[in-house]
Amino acid sequence: MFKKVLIANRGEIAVRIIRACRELGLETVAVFSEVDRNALHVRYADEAYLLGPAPSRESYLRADKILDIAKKSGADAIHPGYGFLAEREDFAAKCADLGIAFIGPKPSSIAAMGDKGKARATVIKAGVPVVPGTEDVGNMTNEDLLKIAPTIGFPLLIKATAGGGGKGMREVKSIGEMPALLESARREAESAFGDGNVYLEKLVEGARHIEFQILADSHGNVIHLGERECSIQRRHQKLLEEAPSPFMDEELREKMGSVAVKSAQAVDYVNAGTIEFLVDKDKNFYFLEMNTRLQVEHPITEMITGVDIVAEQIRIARGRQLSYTQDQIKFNGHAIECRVNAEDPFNNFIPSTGRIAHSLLPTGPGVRVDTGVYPGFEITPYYDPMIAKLIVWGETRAQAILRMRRALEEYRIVGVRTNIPFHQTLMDSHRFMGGQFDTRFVEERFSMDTENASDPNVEIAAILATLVAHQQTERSARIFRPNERDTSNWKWVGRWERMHR
Amino acid sequence: MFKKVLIANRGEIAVRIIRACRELGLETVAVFSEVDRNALHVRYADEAYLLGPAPSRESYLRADKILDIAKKSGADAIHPGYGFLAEREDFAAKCADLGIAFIGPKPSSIAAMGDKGKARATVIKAGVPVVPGTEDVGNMTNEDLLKIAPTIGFPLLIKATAGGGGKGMREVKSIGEMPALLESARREAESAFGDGNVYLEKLVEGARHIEFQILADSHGNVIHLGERECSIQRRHQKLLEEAPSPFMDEELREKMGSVAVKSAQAVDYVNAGTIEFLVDKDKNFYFLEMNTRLQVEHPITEMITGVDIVAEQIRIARGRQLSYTQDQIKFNGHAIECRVNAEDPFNNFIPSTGRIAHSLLPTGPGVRVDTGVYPGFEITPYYDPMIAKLIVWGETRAQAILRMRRALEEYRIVGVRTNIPFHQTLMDSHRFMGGQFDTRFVEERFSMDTENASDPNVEIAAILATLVAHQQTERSARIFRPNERDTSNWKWVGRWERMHR
Amino acid sequence: MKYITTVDGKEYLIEVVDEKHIRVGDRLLAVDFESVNGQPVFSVILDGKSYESFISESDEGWQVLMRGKQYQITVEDEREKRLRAAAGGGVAEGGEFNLKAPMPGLVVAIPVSEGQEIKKGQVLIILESMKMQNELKSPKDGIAERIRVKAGESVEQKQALLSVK
Amino acid sequence: MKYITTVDGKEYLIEVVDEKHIRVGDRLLAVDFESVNGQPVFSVILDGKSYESFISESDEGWQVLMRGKQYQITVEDEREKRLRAAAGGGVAEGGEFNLKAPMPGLVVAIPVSEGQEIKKGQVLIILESMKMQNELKSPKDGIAERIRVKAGESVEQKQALLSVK
Repeated sequence: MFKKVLIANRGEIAVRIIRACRELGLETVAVFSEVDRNALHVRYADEAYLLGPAPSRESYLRADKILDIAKKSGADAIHPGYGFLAEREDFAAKCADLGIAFIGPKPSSIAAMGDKGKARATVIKAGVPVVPGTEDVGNMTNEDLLKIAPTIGFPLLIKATAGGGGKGMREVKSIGEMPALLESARREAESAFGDGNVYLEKLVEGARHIEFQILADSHGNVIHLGERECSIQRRHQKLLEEAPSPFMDEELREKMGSVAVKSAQAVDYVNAGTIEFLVDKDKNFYFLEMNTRLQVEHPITEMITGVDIVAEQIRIARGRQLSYTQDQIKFNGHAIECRVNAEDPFNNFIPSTGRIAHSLLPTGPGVRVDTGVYPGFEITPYYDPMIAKLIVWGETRAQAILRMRRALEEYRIVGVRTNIPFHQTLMDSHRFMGGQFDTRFVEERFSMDTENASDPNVEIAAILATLVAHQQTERSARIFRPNERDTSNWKWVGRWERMHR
Repeated sequence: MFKKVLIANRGEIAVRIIRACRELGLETVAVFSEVDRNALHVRYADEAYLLGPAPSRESYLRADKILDIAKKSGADAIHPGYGFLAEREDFAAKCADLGIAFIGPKPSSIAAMGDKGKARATVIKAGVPVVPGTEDVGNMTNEDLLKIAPTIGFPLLIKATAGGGGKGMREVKSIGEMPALLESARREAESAFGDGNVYLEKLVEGARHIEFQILADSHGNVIHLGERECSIQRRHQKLLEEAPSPFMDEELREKMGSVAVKSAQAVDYVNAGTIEFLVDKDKNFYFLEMNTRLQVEHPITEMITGVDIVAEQIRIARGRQLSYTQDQIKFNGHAIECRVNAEDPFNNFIPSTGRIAHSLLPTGPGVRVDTGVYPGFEITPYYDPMIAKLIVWGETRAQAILRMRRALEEYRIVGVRTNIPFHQTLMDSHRFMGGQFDTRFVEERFSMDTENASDPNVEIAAILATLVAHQQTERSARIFRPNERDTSNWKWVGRWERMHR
Repeated sequence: MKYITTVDGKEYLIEVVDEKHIRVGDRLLAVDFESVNGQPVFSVILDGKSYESFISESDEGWQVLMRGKQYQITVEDEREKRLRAAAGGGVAEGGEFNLKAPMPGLVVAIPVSEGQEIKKGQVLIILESMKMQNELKSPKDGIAERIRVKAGESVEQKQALLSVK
Repeated sequence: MKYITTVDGKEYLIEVVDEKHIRVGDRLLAVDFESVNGQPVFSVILDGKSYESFISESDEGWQVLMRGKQYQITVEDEREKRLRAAAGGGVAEGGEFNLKAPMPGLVVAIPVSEGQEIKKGQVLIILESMKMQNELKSPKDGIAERIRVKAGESVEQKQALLSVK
């Protein structure tokens, strides 16, 4: 039974894992890049070691250095979080070689599910329905793909075989635009995963993205913790998830849940994993892929089941039986997660960097925030733009939406732009409230543009801007009369500085 | 059905109530004193009105002004929170006269329970056991009390008839010290409640303070939401509460719960209230008092039952039926609340004031923080020292304790001293972990003193102090070479300021 | 002081009467205005209504972010307004487009070359930041000029990248 | 720079070797030391172990608050130590006790008068702050002197209240 866990990750998920370890009495080892010296996971861990410069491939992707640190610090387990090394078969295998418990699935399961082509083949054999597409494994040339494309039919998707999180994914409407899109997909996949291989998949229209959380122990027990609705996406990146799905019924849940369990069993799966499905409007469902790791959106499942998924992962990795049988999993209420990204929703969602100057977290009943940032922390361009997850629970979906609205309104982050206003607009959308959306909703039927004509706050905004402009004018007028030290020392020094720089 | 709620309170409870209103789609009106202009409840409410200068009796206790503001703003309901006007019969009555819904019990119930003497008499009639003490109602002279004291027996308690929260309460060990203690109890009661009347009560030794949460609607339905263990106190002020009580068994819960319901029914109670009991080591229990308002520690009950007590209060005040029957109330897991006070646990718990310079809230699974402060906010000496409530939930009591430990360790507040280290020491106490404590535990069998001999962190602390001292020496040496502007602008201006003041 | 404040073409006449009062059109309003903790977050109580907003200045004027909506606002005092009117009014349209890096990042590719004809919406530069590849497009037709960066180069926020004339 | 650092009578010899190293006794340790956001909160990584602590200076030296415990620490460099030793060593004991207000508040009562004999633990002043009445007691026997406040008066933090000689 291991006692010290190295967390091979950063940001909110590293903090989340440290918390679970601490609550289980396990020691924790953080690793960090040069720009992350003051990151929360470094501050919270029992030990912390520098990996290298900021770029991931010189720090968080350096499996060799991470394993050295594990040895040096005496860590006898590694939790990879998500992203970075989480789905790297070779890394999991090396851990095993060194006698370090990898808190995740066996290398063979990662391999079987990690290559999307192989994964499809495996689950097809187990009788699980898949989206029509290229069945061949990797290494297909552009010529091959262009030849096969018309047999699958348009629109279709180019997807990275090593992929995840929408990276290297492109939608193709016609054969004409396909060559250019193949190029850019391969380039992005190469840069993100070091592997430019892609495959094709039919685009299921009006589809929902619904996934099932799986837990499997090394004693052959496999259970599912119900579904998560993840159709609110932009550029194939999830933005909001909820559990349960407003689209789900008890019969479909049971059917998909048992297929999910079957998929996991098909690769002898152990630990936590997620089976992603596409569900069309007639409730036909297709296996999409399996994520062989902890998922960003795991907290919403925790909120409605009461299961601590990270604690359960650790338990499984220690060789223990699952704490729950399928019968003991009960769903209570409704949970929603908004991913708070450092990006400007009013300016084409471009990433935003800078130092967090001020932050006020929403708190109170039914609200959970998972974050790795705090006032004074610098958001750099090197990593994922997600800086926090805002999760709420309510007795019903309507209550959860109302609670999310008030939590979003309370959340203040100054120093970087965030997509909080996007989520606020979404919470006010009638289609979202009515549960009427699919994976194309945000891109095709949603807009941040507000109709000012009927907005009673336009005048208020005009007044506020005027007051700030007026204050600024007054202040600059006063700068030239420094003897009137009528304001606080602090302000005065501020002015002094402005005059002299 | 009212639509706009005035919150006649400040701090975390005003924020808590605003949140509930917002989630129910109700408009909110805040009131504030001059020092609270930037308080969170002012920032979060839809409307906000100045009451007057900082001292409570010129602001939050000014019932007349608050009612004027209600009329002016069109608020058709008032939530009093706890403290201030929450248990003032006359205020509740005036609301009724003006057609404003008072979100709390009827004036007659407040009156019946507000005077502790009357309350005892009322529940005795209903067959509820009480602690032996003076049965007379108010206005007893010191001579009367000194005469009766020996018949009750020592040790005994002097308590304020208008009291609550331990104010005006004194413990008397012998007749000799009683005159002086009567004086100081009356003085404190006079100052806190404008009423210097006191009464006597036998001190039950080895007692636990256990209370039951009651909900009653105007249709005659009364239910209880189980108990809260509140024995961790200092100077009769609760510091930590948990639910369920580790001392409770199912049989006792049912017995006490039905007595609690009976006590509420004895005064025709409507809305949320709490029946406080003393329970001796043999599980005999005695009615202590009823708090006819929302309780500070209500969140722990919310965590284990899933009931939103403030939302339920509003529902009741709107004349609706309770959302739950007694059978539907299920208890799930264990919750603990630590009251975070601005006071120095290493210096006799003296209050601490100042500006919050930095704050980092614990978050993540199972953690809830209810607070009214934020970085930049000034803690003034005018009000209660409680600045936040840290609440955790765990599947078991042990898990909740471990989670509270990690949450306390994460919590950073810079600018005022807090009692967080007290709670950390408590979480490490074997007696607390074993559930072996009574209301005297903190004062008599608990110490903040650490044994440094066996503490591996002494050397670390020595190193840290040395590094800070060294840095300071280096910095002051550099002040006299201001041309070397080798550090950030900000630091440089800071030094400039130090040189010139 | 009197201001002419414009949101989406609609003008508001706002007079700051004194520290506690403003006049909007002909309505006099009580105002209590505070910045929160020295941040560009402002709390205002206007005749009892409480609002909070994040306000920043950009080249185009003031941006007010409030309750999930963003407003683009220009504030001019009477003198400025007169001056602008005298100068003929209106902001210059068309002209050159100078592409600046919207965030720090790595230039992945520059699919255009100097002198090339550009269509509105055409990708000018692909910039990688926060693990995402961002396509920076031209807002107008024109000719690509003054390409100042190379693929593989790191750029700072607001760094000039190229122009479309 | 070498320091003699004392906690509860125990001395530690700590040398700051350079920006990245310290020597404690004869052990050389790698140190990475940062203040968090310019606050008196310090993060230190000592040979891989990560600690965080709130550190403040008081009249009695340094207060280090770490993992729920508080340490009272004095740090002297070699020169200071020599000077103190030459001066005869030891901090002056006994002497006068000057009661200062530990927090801002309202003086409720002063149950002693000038010239009165005081026992250790006797209540000198009752101060109300944050709705609580706080009894300020004498840490020593002596005579009450220089009572500078009256009942009903508001006092600032650290304001001198009275002395016990």
